[in-house]
Amino acid sequence: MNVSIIINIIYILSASLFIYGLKELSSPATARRGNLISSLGMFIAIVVTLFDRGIVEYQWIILGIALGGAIGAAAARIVAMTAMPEMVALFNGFGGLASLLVGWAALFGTGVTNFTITTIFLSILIGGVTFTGSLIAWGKLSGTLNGQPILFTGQQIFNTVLMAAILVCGVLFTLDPSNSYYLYVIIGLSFLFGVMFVIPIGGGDMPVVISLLNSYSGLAACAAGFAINNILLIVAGSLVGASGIILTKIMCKAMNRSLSNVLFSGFGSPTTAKGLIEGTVKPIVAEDAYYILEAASSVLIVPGYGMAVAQAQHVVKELQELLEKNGAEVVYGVHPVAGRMPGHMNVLLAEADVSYDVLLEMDAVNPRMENFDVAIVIGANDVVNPAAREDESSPLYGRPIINTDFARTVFVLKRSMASGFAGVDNPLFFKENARMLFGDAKESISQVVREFAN
Amino acid sequence: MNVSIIINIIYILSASLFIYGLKELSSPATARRGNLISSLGMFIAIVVTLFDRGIVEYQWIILGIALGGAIGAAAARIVAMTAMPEMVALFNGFGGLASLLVGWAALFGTGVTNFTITTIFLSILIGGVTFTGSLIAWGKLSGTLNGQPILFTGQQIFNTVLMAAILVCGVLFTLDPSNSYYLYVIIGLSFLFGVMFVIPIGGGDMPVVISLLNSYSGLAACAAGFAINNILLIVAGSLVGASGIILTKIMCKAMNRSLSNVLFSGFGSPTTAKGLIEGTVKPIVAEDAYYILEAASSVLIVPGYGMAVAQAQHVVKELQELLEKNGAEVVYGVHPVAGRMPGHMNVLLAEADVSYDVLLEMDAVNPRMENFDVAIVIGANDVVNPAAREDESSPLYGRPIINTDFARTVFVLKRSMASGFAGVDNPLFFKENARMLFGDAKESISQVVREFAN
Amino acid sequence: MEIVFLAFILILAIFLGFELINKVPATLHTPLMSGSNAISGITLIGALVSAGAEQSQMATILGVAAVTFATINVIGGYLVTDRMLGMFKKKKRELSE
Amino acid sequence: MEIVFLAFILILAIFLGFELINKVPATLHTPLMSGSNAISGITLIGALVSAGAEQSQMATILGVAAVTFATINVIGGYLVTDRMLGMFKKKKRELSE
Amino acid sequence: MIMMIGVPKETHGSEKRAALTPSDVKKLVRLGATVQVETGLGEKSGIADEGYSEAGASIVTDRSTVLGTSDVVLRVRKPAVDEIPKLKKESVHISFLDPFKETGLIEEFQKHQITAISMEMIPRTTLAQKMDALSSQANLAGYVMVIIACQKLPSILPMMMTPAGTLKPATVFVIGAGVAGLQAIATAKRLGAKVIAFDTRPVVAEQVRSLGAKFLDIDLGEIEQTKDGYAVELKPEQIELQKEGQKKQIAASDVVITTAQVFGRKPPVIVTRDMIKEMKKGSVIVDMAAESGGNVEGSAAGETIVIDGVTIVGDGNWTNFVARDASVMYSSNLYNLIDEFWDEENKSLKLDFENEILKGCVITHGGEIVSEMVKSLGR
Amino acid sequence: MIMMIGVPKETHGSEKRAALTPSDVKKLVRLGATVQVETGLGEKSGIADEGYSEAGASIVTDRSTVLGTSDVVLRVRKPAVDEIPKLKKESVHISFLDPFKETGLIEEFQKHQITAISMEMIPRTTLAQKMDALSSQANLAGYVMVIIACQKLPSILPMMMTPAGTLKPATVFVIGAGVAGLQAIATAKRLGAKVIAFDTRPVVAEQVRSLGAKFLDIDLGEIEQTKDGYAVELKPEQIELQKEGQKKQIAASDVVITTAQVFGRKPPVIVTRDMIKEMKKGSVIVDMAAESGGNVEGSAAGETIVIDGVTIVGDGNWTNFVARDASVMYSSNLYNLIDEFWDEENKSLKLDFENEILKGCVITHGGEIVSEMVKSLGR
Ligand SMILES: NC(=O)c1ccc[n+]([C@@H]2O[C@H](COP(=O)([O-])OP(=O)(O)OC[C@H]3O[C@@H](n4cnc5c(N)ncnc54)[C@H](OP(=O)(O)O)[C@@H]3O)[C@@H](O)[C@H]2O)c1
Ligand SMILES: NC(=O)c1ccc[n+]([C@@H]2O[C@H](COP(=O)([O-])OP(=O)(O)OC[C@H]3O[C@@H](n4cnc5c(N)ncnc54)[C@H](OP(=O)(O)O)[C@@H]3O)[C@@H](O)[C@H]2O)c1
Ligand SMILES: NC(=O)c1ccc[n+]([C@@H]2O[C@H](COP(=O)([O-])OP(=O)(O)OC[C@H]3O[C@@H](n4cnc5c(N)ncnc54)[C@H](O)[C@@H]3O)[C@@H](O)[C@H]2O)c1
Ligand SMILES: NC(=O)c1ccc[n+]([C@@H]2O[C@H](COP(=O)([O-])OP(=O)(O)OC[C@H]3O[C@@H](n4cnc5c(N)ncnc54)[C@H](O)[C@@H]3O)[C@@H](O)[C@H]2O)c1
Repeated sequence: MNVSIIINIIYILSASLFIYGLKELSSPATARRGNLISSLGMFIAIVVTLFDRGIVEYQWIILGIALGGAIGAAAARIVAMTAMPEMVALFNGFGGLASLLVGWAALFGTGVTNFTITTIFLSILIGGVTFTGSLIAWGKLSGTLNGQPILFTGQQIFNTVLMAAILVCGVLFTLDPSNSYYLYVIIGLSFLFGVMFVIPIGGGDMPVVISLLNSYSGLAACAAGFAINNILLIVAGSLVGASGIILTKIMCKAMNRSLSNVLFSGFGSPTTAKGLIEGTVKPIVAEDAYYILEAASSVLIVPGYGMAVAQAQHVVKELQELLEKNGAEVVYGVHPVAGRMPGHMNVLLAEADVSYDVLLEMDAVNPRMENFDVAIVIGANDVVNPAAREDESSPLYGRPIINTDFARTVFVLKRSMASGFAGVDNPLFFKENARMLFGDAKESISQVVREFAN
Repeated sequence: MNVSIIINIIYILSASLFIYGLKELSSPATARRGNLISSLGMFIAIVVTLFDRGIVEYQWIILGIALGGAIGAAAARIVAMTAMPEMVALFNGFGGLASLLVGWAALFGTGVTNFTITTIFLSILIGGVTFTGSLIAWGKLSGTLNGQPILFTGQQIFNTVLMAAILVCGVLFTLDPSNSYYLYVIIGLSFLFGVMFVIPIGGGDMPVVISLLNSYSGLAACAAGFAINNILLIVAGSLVGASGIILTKIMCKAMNRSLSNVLFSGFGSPTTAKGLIEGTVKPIVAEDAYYILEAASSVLIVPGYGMAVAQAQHVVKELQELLEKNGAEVVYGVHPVAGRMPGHMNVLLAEADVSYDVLLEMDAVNPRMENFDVAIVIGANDVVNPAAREDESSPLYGRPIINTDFARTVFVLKRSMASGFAGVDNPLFFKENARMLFGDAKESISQVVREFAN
Repeated sequence: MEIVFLAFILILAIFLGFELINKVPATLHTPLMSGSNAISGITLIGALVSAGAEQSQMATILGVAAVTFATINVIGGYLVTDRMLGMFKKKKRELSE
Repeated sequence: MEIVFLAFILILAIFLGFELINKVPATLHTPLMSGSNAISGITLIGALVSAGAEQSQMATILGVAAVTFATINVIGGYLVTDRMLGMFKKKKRELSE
Repeated sequence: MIMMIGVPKETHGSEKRAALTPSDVKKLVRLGATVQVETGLGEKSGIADEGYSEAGASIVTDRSTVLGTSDVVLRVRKPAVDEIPKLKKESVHISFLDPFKETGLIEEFQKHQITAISMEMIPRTTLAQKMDALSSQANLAGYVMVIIACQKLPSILPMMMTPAGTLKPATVFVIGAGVAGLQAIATAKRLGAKVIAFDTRPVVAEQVRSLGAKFLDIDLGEIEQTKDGYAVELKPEQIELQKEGQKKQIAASDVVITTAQVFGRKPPVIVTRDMIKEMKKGSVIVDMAAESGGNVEGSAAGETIVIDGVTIVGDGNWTNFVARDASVMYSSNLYNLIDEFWDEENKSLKLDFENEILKGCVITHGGEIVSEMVKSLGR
Repeated sequence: MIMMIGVPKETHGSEKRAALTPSDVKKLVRLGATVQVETGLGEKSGIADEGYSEAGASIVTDRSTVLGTSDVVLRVRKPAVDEIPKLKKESVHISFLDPFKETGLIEEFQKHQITAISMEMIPRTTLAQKMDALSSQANLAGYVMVIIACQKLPSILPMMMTPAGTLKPATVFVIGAGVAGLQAIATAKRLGAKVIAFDTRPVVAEQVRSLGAKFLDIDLGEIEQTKDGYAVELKPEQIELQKEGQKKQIAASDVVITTAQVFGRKPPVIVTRDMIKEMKKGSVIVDMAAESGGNVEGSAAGETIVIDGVTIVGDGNWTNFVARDASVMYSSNLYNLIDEFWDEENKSLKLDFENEILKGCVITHGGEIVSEMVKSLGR
């Protein structure tokens, strides 16, 4: 058996490690190990490649690796936890650029057929788009660029023309690969296209865009693999390409949006409510609520009239039991005027057989509010309205409330942004630590309960 | 492009169809279409193969296809619905045999290397095991053979020796492929091994065995693919091999058994309870209960003391709502002495806010019992004990009961086979249409409810 | 080199096979088994090549036998699966009416 | 013929990629993205070959640049992913203590 | 010969129940019997004479006619001794009888060759459950006792968190969780009280919990129950253990409901005066069996009294508070009894004295005491 | 100068509530007030004098001392007119007053320069909810009315499927689902009754359903409610529509509870004699406002009567049945009121007459009628 076969067998192993790693990455319990496994796959692939007969010059390679490794490691260490997404965007851009370069370099290789040229073109195009697209995404996320979507009249037409131009250049390039003029134009146009692709998208949607660009960089690697005839590049690239698209779709679903809506609507710009209330409303889906609850060790449930309307008491009890089984302490904070009659909440909670021991009065929960990991406000509104504390002009001013806004995280379960009995807006919904879980309370809690089950 | 490339491109298409078909086969909504897609893949693969340059003689092929097609079609049409599993076993056996023959035939091909010989050996071995193993499974299932596990002392040793013999022959054969003596011995031994593999397993476990053998026949095809250097055989064969193993594991899990327990324990023989009670206890898991409930259009819930003990009333209500949302009619049949005090069930069901309109008396549900698709007995026992109707010697004889055994299907939710207040055995559990969903009633129903959610 | 490709393909197909079957309701166990059994009749392709290749008489005989058996597997397998699933479908349709 | 094999491999890998990511909790979206981004740095392998093959100076320059960028992607990607997941792990462990 | 079933009005002043309801009259007529009822039978439970006549009974104004011409006489309470002679000879008389105490009455039945069936002696077997009037009435009593307690208590049972402060849920302690006790638990639980229960039979703990209430664990050593599900009498030292264990719970309770009974014996005294003293003013104790001695020291039969600021309800005859439903259930018990032993062919009652149920509940027949239990007591 | 708060005993015969409880005495003392209570204040609601003295109040035997030396006098019911002159001049008097009817009383307050605060006039704003005694008492009344209905009804509320037949759940129909009505709905629902409710204000439908009860839909055309959440009076033709719509429901109900009121007006008559005639014998009607006219034709103020076999409960003073809890809530309302207007520095009550709450509930001050509402009525 010759070296090439050995290398390829190792490549098979490496591909298996990537596959297995990806699989493990998609489940919380195994994610970290998955990442390790996948990096192991990468490591052996790199090492074995260095034995390739074709590689004769090592000094430059060592230099490149050392430089790149140092930069990458430093960046990964230094970056602030909150800045990770933009860092990923940057890395991704570099990956795309690398594919572009590999494709380009392949031009100088031996045995360049029509087919190879096509794949070279593809790897340059996709690599270029990924590169500039990722850079723009990085800029928008990090605040270097304005997060607002940039839209201008004729954008559609411009992009169509751009695409056509790329296509034409591609054909010309394939016909005459030695003419580097086309090559440069293609590189330039693909850079431009990457920019055009991302600017109309709002900063809030950048994670989706990055995920999509990540998928592209996989495809670029795949195309480069065809160009230099390397199976591992093809396998790993197409794995990333396909799984990236699925991930993108999943992310869109979690935001309750379609991919085309994300890409073409100019949505997703950070919004600010009018009036005194400041901040952004941050919706959350049941699945994510579950992940936070799952990690919580003390939970406060604040029921209100909406729990009664939804008749959600039974599922609330179920949630309580699941949280307790999960090791969390659960108490209810019952505001004296919650609901529409005195003792309204008591009637319902007794019906659901919630033990009296966990029903606490407002004055009992407020002093320890800071210690609750999560406060779940279930269809309550006025009784948790911080305007009663903060806003002298509010008709609620002076009324004691349950200060859920002081809890580490607050989930507010209601159907809309509508106000409660008193008809006043609620600044709680806009607080940094608040997450809105929209929908009928019974439905929402059932969903969370189901997440616990899975 | 030459013919071979075209053929192979069609093969890629065909493989994709197999993959997609398999995926669709695993979900109820799309299963039938999946089967169709997969058969389409098969069809184009066969047609395109006939264009293979290598194939020069068509008359024999036509004969073989016509004969095999006629037999297969006839068998598939004639077979009774209940005999399908054994028919699958038989088909599977033929598939194994075909792989064996293909492997054998490959011996006469050109370019037989060491590697090819090894794969030929594997395809013969696995094909042979699949063949006889499937035949035995067919015999046990159809009743042609005794369903009891056949165990004898020294079985382990015998099997070990057998395996060693096969291995030795394999090595000898690889070293001297022209010596057909080894070949015949290998065929014989693999047949014997197939028999030995299946006889210690009880008739009740045959479905699992068939699934495993199905996986083997995939592997045999895969090996044959290596032997004759055919990618499609490799892809399709390994797909079936791998997915078959997963399916086998899933089936074991559904029976609450491990694969090794199935294969080596001699368990799974049809059992008969002692005394008057006849039949087998058929456990069911929540997932399957869900599939039956999902298809039911009228459901009767019969609560008993166990519902009270489990405090399952709230989840029962939830199940009711889900069933109703699914379009089913749900009523409760409340036996006058269910529970431990008069009106016990009423107290609990009122707590869970079950509408009075759906609470029916025994005399209201019994006449229409035949029309209920499913009766769910939740922690009731004595009040649904048909011995009260059938068995004059029973202490319950003469007491009116809710005749859930007349419903199309009965689910009995309880923790064990224990008896109820009256301390007498319940023949209901052994009836043909009864399925036991073991576990705490609240847990069990929660699980079913979750299935509805997914 | 071919062997490398084949091995790659084998590995990928095996991984894919594992991934495809994730969660199958029990009602589908038998149809799925039967349907994938029909796919394993792909060995028919190999049989066709053997039977038609005119390598030797023995190979042809073996090939034809293989074709016959494999065809039984394929045709029977698909048809039986379809019958099973047909029953299933009908039950569901009844309900929705 | 090689192209057939490659195509087969491509198709299988794409199917596999689709199947692998079934249901990912939102907390894992970013790490998963980052982790698979690191894998897409596999282009480094290609870069190595280009850089080391001594085909032409241009190819070497391009190759070395590609190696540098790809390495940033690979090393940075894996490390960042690990950091993210590390946080996640810790939070869980805290709870169980 | 068609069987005549007669129902006289109840004579006991406070008794509001009727032994038979129109719907069961209808059923009896359908069986083939003739039914006559005394006028005004259902008045106190809200059933007019027309109800009966519409159902097919004849309304008779003369009480002695009802008594004297019926083959089967149905009533709720035991008859006055002086009414026995008025009964038709060899007729069947079905009612509560209190046979262990009423030896004079039994003798009179014997003398007049009446077949006397005692409803409290229906055995507690699975098959006899539908005729078990003790259970059906105890069940309603459980509900009634809680309603009465609510009415006497100067506070509410449920918890209420209101702008004017939080009202704690009342604590209800139920001693003896048989049929009545369980229903009391269920009712108090429904109203939102904190419910704790105790019983000497260990099997009851699970039943109490199945209603969502707490069970007070007191270790009394070994405890048995009879095959009929009745409790056996505790040894004196066990009673002491029980009292000790309950003391704290009683002091902490707003309502105590005692239903502890041992079949055929005087109920044990469980709540003593010093325990009452420890209770909050205004608390309520309901003593179910006050009329036959009671579980509470100082409780007065048929009366509600206040001791140390604690209201002690010993009214008894609980089901009269829900006379209509109580009549429905009792009447249904009687109908089920008759139906069980009805001879379809001859359209008459055919008592098979080998039957397990009749062996238990028939006290006298043909001038003899046939009940083994009553006999053994007589000796 | 330290503020003296005094609480005389209630004089009305049937009144069991106390205006102040020991725990609120404690709180007042903590504010810096001195509290004196007349001896025997809490007797009827189960609070001994010691309770008060332990909490820091002085027990005074002489009633005129309490009245004459207190800067603030607290009570439940309106005072007798002849007690006004005994009050300290310029003192504050807080109680229910019925200011629309008691013009004589108001004049007397004016004459003696008393600042009279009427608890029924506390506005129904969000901030005043904790002082709203009408609500706190109505809430308890809702519970009590159901308990009383249970006790009068000859059957049980919940459904019961038993060996002796099935008892159907009782149907409870609640007319007027304000504070009291909602609590009545909740309580009846808890007990397992089938509950239907009606109210003229459309917003109530959702509230009724949020308690798991049914709402009876009757189309009355346009309906409003005041900004305080009170109902407006219906037009005569609307009342007729309502009656028509409810007729069938009333006939089908075992218990009817009427709480329909329009603030400051005589309650509308909703249940008429012919409707009562259609009801089952033994059914129960509870007329919450019987004392001020009532919703039921023929209901007697303060009495329980039987018309056509239907028991009509018009007892009134409902919260006296749960006097202890009612006292707790009322007392807490009073404390919240004082606390709201307490001047920390001077340790005294400081009434700011521009305050929205006081604008509503202060009737007289400094010899003048200051309440706009009462004034507008006087003209
Ligand atoms: N307790 C009493 O005695 C009494 C009496 C009268 C008035 N009040 C007043 O009522 C208010 C009570 O406060 P609160 O916080 O309990 O209620 P609230 O302020 O009225 O808010 C209730 C919230 O529940 C949400 N909701 C309604 N139906 C829902 C459903 N099916 N699922 C999920 N959410 C639902 C509504 O938002 P969406 O529409 O967006 O879903 C609404 O904002 C206070 O202002 C109090 O003064 C109380
Ligand atoms: N209604 C009355 O007034 C009254 C009074 C006294 C006696 N009884 C008698 O009680 C009986 C009532 O009949 P029934 O059918 O209601 O009850 P049952 O015959 O006593 O059976 C109850 C069944 O529930 C199961 N169970 C217990 N806990 C459970 C849990 N947590 N989850 C799931 N299953 C659980 C038990 O089986 P596992 O242990 O296997 O789980 C048991 O077999 C009758 O015989 C009646 O005569 C009735
Ligand atoms: N087999 C049947 O079908 C059937 C029919 C009816 C009743 N039963 C069962 O019979 C049992 C008894 O019924 P009952 O209510 O008529 O009994 P009961 O009225 O004789 O006694 C009431 C309860 O008091 C308890 N008790 C006795 N001494 C006590 C003490 N010192 N302290 C505390 N509790 C004490 C008893 O255990 C019993 O639970 C019930 O559990 C019931 O389920 C069975
Ligand atoms: N803003 C607050 O914080 C606050 C405080 C207390 C009460 N409230 C609200 O005020 C409302 C009224 O309270 P209340 O109970 O004291 O009112 P109430 O006692 O004046 O009236 C009782 C009920 O009778 C109804 N009614 C009037 N005429 C009727 C008719 N013809 N038929 C049927 N029903 C009729 C009214 O709509 C009301 O619901 C309640 O809904 C309550 O929620 C609000």
